Amino acid sequence: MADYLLSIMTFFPLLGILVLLFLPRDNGGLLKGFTLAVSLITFAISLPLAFDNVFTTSGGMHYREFYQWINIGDFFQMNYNLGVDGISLWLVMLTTFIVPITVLSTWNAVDKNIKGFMAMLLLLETGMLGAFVSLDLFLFYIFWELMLIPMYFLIGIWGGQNRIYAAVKFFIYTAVGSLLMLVAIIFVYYFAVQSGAPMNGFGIQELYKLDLPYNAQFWLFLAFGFSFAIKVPMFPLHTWLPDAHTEAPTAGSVILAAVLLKMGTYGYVRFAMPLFPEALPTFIPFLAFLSVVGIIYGSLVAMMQDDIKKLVAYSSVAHLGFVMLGVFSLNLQGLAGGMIQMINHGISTGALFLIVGFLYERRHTRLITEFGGVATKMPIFATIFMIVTFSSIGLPGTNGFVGEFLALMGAFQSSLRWYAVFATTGVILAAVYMLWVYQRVMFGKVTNPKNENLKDLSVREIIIMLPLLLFIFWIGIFPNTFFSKMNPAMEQMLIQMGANPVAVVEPATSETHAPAHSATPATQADGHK
Amino acid sequence: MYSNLWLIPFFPLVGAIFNGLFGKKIKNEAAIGGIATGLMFLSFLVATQNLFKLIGDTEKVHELVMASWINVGNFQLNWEFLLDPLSAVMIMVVTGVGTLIHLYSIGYMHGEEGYYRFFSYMNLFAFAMLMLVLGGNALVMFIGWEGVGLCSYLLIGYYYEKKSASTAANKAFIVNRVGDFGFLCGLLTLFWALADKGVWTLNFVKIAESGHLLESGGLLITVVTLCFFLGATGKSAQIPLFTWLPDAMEGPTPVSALIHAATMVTAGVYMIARMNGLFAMAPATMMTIAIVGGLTAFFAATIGLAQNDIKRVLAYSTVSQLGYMFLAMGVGAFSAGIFHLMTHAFFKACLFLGSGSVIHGLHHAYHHAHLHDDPQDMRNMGGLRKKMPITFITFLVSTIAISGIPLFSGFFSKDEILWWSFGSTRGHWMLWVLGAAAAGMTAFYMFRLVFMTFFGEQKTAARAKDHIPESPFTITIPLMVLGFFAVVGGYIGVPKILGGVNRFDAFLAPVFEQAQHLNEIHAHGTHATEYTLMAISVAIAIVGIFTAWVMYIKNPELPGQFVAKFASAHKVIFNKWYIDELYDFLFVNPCKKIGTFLWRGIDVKIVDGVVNGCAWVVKGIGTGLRYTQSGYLYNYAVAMVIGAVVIVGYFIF
Amino acid sequence: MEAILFYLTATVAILSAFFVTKCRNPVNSALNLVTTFLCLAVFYVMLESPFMAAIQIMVYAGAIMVLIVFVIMLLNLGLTVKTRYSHGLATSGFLSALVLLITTYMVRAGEATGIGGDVTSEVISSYGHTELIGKAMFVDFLLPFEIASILLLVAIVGAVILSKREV
Amino acid sequence: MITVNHYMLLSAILFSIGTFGVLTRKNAIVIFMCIEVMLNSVNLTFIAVSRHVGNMDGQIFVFFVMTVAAAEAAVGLALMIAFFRNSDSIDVDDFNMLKW
Amino acid sequence: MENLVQEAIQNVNLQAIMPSLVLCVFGMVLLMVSVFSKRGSTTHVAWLSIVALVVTGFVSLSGWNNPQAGFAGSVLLDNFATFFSMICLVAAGLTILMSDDYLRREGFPVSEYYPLILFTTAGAMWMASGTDLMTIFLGLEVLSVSLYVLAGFFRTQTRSNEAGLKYFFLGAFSTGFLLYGVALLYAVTGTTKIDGIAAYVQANPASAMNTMFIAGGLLLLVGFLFKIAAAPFHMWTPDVYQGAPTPITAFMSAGPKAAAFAALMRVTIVGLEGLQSELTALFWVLAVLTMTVGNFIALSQKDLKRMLAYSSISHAGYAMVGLVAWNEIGLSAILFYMLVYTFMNMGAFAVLILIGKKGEDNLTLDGIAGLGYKKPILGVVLTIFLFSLMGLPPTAGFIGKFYIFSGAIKAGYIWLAVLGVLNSAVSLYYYLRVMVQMYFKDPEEDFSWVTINVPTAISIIISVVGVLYLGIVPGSVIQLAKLAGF
Repeated sequence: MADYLLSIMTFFPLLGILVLLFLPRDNGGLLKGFTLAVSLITFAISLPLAFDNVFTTSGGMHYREFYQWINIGDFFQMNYNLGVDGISLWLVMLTTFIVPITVLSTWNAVDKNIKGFMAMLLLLETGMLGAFVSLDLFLFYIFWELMLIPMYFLIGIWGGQNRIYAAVKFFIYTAVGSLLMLVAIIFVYYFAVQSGAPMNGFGIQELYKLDLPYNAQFWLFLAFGFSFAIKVPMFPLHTWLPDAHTEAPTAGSVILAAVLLKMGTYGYVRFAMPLFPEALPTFIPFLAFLSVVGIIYGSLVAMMQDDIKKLVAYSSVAHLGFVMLGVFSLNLQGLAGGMIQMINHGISTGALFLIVGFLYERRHTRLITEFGGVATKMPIFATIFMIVTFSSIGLPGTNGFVGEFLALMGAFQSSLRWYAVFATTGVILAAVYMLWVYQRVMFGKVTNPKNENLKDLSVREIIIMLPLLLFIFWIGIFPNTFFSKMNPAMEQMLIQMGANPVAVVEPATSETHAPAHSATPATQADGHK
Repeated sequence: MYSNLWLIPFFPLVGAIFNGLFGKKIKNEAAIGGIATGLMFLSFLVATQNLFKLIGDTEKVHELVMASWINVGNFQLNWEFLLDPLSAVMIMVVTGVGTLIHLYSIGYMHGEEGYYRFFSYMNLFAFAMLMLVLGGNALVMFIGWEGVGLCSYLLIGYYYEKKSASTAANKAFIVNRVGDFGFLCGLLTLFWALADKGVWTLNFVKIAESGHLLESGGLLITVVTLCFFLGATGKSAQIPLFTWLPDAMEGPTPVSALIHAATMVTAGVYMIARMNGLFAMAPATMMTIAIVGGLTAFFAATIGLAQNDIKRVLAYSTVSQLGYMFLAMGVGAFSAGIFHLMTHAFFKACLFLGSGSVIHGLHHAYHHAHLHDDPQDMRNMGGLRKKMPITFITFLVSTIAISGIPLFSGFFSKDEILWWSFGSTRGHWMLWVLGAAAAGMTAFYMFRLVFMTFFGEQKTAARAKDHIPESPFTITIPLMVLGFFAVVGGYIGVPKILGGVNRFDAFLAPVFEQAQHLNEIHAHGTHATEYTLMAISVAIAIVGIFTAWVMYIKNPELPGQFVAKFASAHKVIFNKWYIDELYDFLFVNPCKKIGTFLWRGIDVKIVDGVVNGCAWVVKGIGTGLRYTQSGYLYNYAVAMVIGAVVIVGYFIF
Repeated sequence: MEAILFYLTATVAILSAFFVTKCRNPVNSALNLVTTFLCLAVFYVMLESPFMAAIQIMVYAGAIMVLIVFVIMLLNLGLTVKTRYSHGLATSGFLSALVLLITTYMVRAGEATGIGGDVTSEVISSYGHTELIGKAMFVDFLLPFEIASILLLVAIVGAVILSKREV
Repeated sequence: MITVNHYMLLSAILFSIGTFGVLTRKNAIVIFMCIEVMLNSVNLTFIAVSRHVGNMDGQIFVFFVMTVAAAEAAVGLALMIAFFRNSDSIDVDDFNMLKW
Repeated sequence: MENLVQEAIQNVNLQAIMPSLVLCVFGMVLLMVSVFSKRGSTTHVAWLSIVALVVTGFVSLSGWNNPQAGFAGSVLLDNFATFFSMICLVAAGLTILMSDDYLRREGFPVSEYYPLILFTTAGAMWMASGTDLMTIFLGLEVLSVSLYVLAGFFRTQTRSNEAGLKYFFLGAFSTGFLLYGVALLYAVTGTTKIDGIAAYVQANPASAMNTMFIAGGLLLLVGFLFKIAAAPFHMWTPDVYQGAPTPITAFMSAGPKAAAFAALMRVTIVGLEGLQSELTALFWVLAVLTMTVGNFIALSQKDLKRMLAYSSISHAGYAMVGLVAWNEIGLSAILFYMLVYTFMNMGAFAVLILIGKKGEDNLTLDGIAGLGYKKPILGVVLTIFLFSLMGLPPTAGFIGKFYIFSGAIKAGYIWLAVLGVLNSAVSLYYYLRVMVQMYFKDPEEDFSWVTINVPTAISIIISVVGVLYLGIVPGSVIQLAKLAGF
């Protein structure tokens, strides 16, 4: 089981689709229940990863799976090359964790073509998981593109008024970036082949060891970075996001926010930065600048939105700015902050989208002006919304704070100090837009008669939110659960990025270095089996 | 030894969670209030026990590590508590005053919707505040720091159906966040600065130990401390971030007493005191703090002169008194500042609760008479001393205390601050002037308040006049206790010059002495000077009281004439120097405008415009090219010939 | 002598080719085309390829032209000459001039370097052109020849299908 | 002395004239005839070059070009007739149902 | 005379032409059969021609890894030719499968249709296997003449007439250029054999500078570029594709195009190696131009057949990238790409055939609104084909593009690859629009006329399987393409 864990996990949803196709199309409950079961089983399959202590000691790849897939001699080789390390671990967990929640959230929201919807959700899950566990650039690219398709349909078929525009925009926007990345991937491969470096298909671990000339790294980083920047999205490549989020059905928005955006940031951490470390210093000021602009810009624009969902969408731009800033600070604190902020954003913004979804299901509008005084009618909802709001603001004790703080801390310790100062203003702005919207929606008297009969959250809806709330506090209070498994991998990654992870002072941390180095030959051996 | 320290914040947390989750089910108000108050009292008991233990202990600084929190590389952060004399004083104030206010609330909040919610928030606040003061490192402190902001937000917005309440709540939180921005910047810069020297820590004790690694008076330390100070101004309502506090009076009165008088707003003072070692190393910052504190004391007092809302007067008074504390911090009188913090907690809480009692009574009366007059407007009051004797007496006592009349607690603390501001190595006589002027005004407007409320004719509408009751015991008992402390609270810190031993100073000495010593901060001057200054300040206070008596008792037409004469000045003061409007003009409106511009202008038009423009151009080119496909054979043949000619021609020529 | 014949015939060929493009009446064009074909036949003779000259006349001038004229007559096009029978004169003229420029330049600048084959005038006169053609066709180019038969088959079938009246 | 270049030049001229005709004429049959002119010019080149080179390949090629011309003529004229039946015209400007 | 016959027989190598021979024999037999069969009954001819194609397929495959030359160097049946022959056979097979019902629906059940397709395929095979320009030329003509007929096959429909005529005129016109090119090459090298030309240039490097040689080579290419519909010789494509009977459109976009690529590749790579630098520059420009023109114009198309026509132009552009690369990967990628393209494009056309009404006026974007709901299976397969055409994994189209661009990048043509992928990004838009109509719009019609007949269904299934198989486990076929490449 453990040997094939990643494959089973990745393709289990696909298996689910096969069964799903033969279920009667009219029985919505059965379809949803089945999908929920599939996603829960997938989650269960992935659970051993979260409890595996091997990640705390070694930053290398674990749960490796390696098969030759396409091998055309001197043309190219692609391998089915899976593995997971501390960096992808929690993103995998986040994915398997969030999908059942989204399935639950569709219970009343989706009534059109349920079978298709569920199939798309499961397909999306396979795509996301595959992208996180791929160690072969080619395989990664396939999963990366595979995610696009179900998301396109989710937005386009089950979306709102302007869904077609949003879906097509989403698709083409992201595809432009990823196609350029494809060129870069191919280039790296042939460069490596021609340089005679030991290769293992498009395996990134071998590609990490490449010594590309600066000029090539520059362009390659540009291509990779561009693609990932669109996905993140970084200013000014973000305009697909508000549209996609606003039009997508709740489940789509949640997954988009929680996982799909992480593909971009993950891509930076896993591919763009460690593969092209020499180009990194050239780009970092620029990218950090964009991140900071994203934080401030996203916040200011979010502030003035009249559609709650759009507001949350723009807030994502700001949040991911923190992630990127942390990652670009190239030290352990910043990277850890960025990584945990990815999870946080997934949880908090996912929860916000669910919350907007709850409102939308009840009132079929998301305009802030349509609401007001909802707190009187929906006290439980108000409480949950409040907690999530503060998590999103980054109140200490909630998850948001840990991520933001570490990201900023990392940035302050790096050359990005001045950027970080400006980024910190995002802390103020986040409070401004979130509290303002909260006030306008929840507080005040019920002025709109349509809000008189709002029902508070149902048990199902509370169940959806509870796990998210749990993690909001868990990460806020015991983030070490996560850091302990991320640290070794992050250190190794930072070394790969050409950065000194920490000025090693205490002997305690130098111990964790040792396995990081020794893991390298082990993985090399894996590659040639 | 001090391993039960965690219980102090833990009890209120339990109360908060319990009431928050199950309060709605419990219909019994007494049970809800009782649980909350009881848990606060338990916490108070533990705090007292620890205080006495600490007093008896020779080792004055104790850390308690609970668990590891964030552990990333060299950055290792724990959940840890710190008990030293400073935090001991703070926990006593918080739990003590907190318990009383909880008790008070049981009666005061009677019949309110969301009773459980109120107590849950109050307990949560107590928890946060205790985390703030007990936090062993800057981040645990920051949890409390933001936590009190959150609770303040929740409690100000308690009447969330009122627009003004929720707006005030937002304002409070957001302005606090501006301060937090400073705090975070300071913290992160400090961390980096220390990490640069090889010390990876946010632990207060370690920071204090390694503060000397930084250049004293250098740019770095100045920036760090200024950032921290910005944080403090936010939390403690100093210039320029004081505007939220008067608005915060939208919350229920116990909230004002607890949060916006006794505890939360003093967090900034506490924080500076906590980091005194760093601040002492940055004279420029210290001077800034002193000036800002002095100015705040002065300006808030001027605004207080003209307000008619009973709670707003108290709010400006609070701002003004906080200004004193900052003045103290700025001139290096750390223990004096903390001393004033404590005495202020007693008398200001008492004042707020007293005003709450008045409001409660009037509200009751209006309710009875079906009137909708504003129960907080002093112009509707008057002559209440007979109706509410206990309230009146405790209120009067506290007013005397705040005015700085000798033998009352406020006198000792305020006077020590004034003395330091004059005589400290970091002081200046102008600071003293500011402080003294503020003291005079304080005496004036506080007595104006007393006179308007309790003396003279009853101006309450006739129907309600006779229905003003004295408040119930749950309200008056806390009043009496606090009134008692407002009188005697000062005696633990009687200065040497008045024959005391200043036990308070001595108790806090381990925290501040080293920094004061290292940076040569001490007050110097002859006893004569000190006596003179003391006399002057007392005189000023008495003049203030007398003026108030003249204007509001003896000759009630005078204020009207006065206002008429200085109409414009009064208008400025009445409208709080137009600070709110200024901020709206400077920050709020531009932000909104920029936001709208960024969205409608940049985002939609330019950024998205470029994207859609690309699509449009591509499509346009496509449509254009499409018309080359004319359907006429001739054109196709021409294209082919052109193609062939160009291809062949290019390569053969 | 040869030169005179060449230039004379060339002039005629060019003129008649030009008239193919210029005559309003398609029948006239067709007749001019026949003239061109005949001129080319003359050249073929000059180039010692009598067999080619013969089939030029038979296949081209005979069969194909007859077919064309037949169709012209069938469609009665001779009488339905429109007022504007040509268009794009400027563009076409310019382009054709360019084509002319390029082709002539190419011929003049380039060089027909392929020489040294074994078929010389002597060989032709001793074997006879027809035999040489036959030999080349059935020995060296048998396959193309067979393909040509398929081509003709396809053309016949196609023509039949396309011009049938009913399905 | 008439060299192969003379023939090739002549062929080039004829080729251009053919092109000109294809480009200018509207009548489909005339266009077809102009294409025949082009093919014939190529034939001339082939035969001239064939003699110049001294092998028979070019001549054979001409032979096949003629075959092709015949086949195309058959099919092309059949198409024209079919078109004419439907739209009563073989003006190429009337081939404009399909465009853009 | 005896001698001559002997000599002639020596040159004959039937094995080298066996597949096309089988096909032609079958074609002629089928012509006879159609003469004697009842009017309007074509099904048996269709199935017989399928049999013919299968038999030919086996015959072809038996020649794998067993190169056969013959007819005095006129033909070489090597792996390259076999691979392309297989593509053409597949294309022809799929065409025939989707034709039968279609012809009946459109009221043209004429059984000569099938032999013509077989002859076309035979012509395509000669193009792929010809090593003498004469063979290639005649193969091309067999192919073209049949296609002229097939394009204008619906002789009572003006649209079909027009398509046939346009194709005919432009085809004949381009033949003129091609022949002129051959003549010039012949003038310079004295031979029409491809390897002869190459050998001559090798021996006389100076002739690569000979304007006649350059012009001849380029004019020859013009003829082929016309067939593969490369810009600016592409302009016939949309009109002809739109007007021709849909199965023929599908066929033209796959089989003959592949054959033209085969000829083009053999001529350029083997024969015109001396012009490599010029030709790569030319192909570079033309590839970009072709894909850009195709994609950009397709954006504003409403008619699905016409849109796919433009898309096929752009795909020709992608395939040309492999020629620019001029290396083993790029060239074998063309083989692979043409195979992939056959499956995905013909599959898409097959779906269109099924959903078309008589006359096919409903094959517009608006006409397929809500198709995905009314006919879910057709919707899904069309979606798969469209994703493949877009080049998204895990479909064959992705692998094809990857393979092609790999060649270009390996050869250092990074900007070409970038322009290529940007182009395919543009192309996403119009493919997505089809899906938008299918899934994001509510159905306006009930598509009740759509009946799924077995042969077309088989062709769709084959295409889907092909697209997915080549998309997920393409290794073995890429291996074959590698062996087949030069």
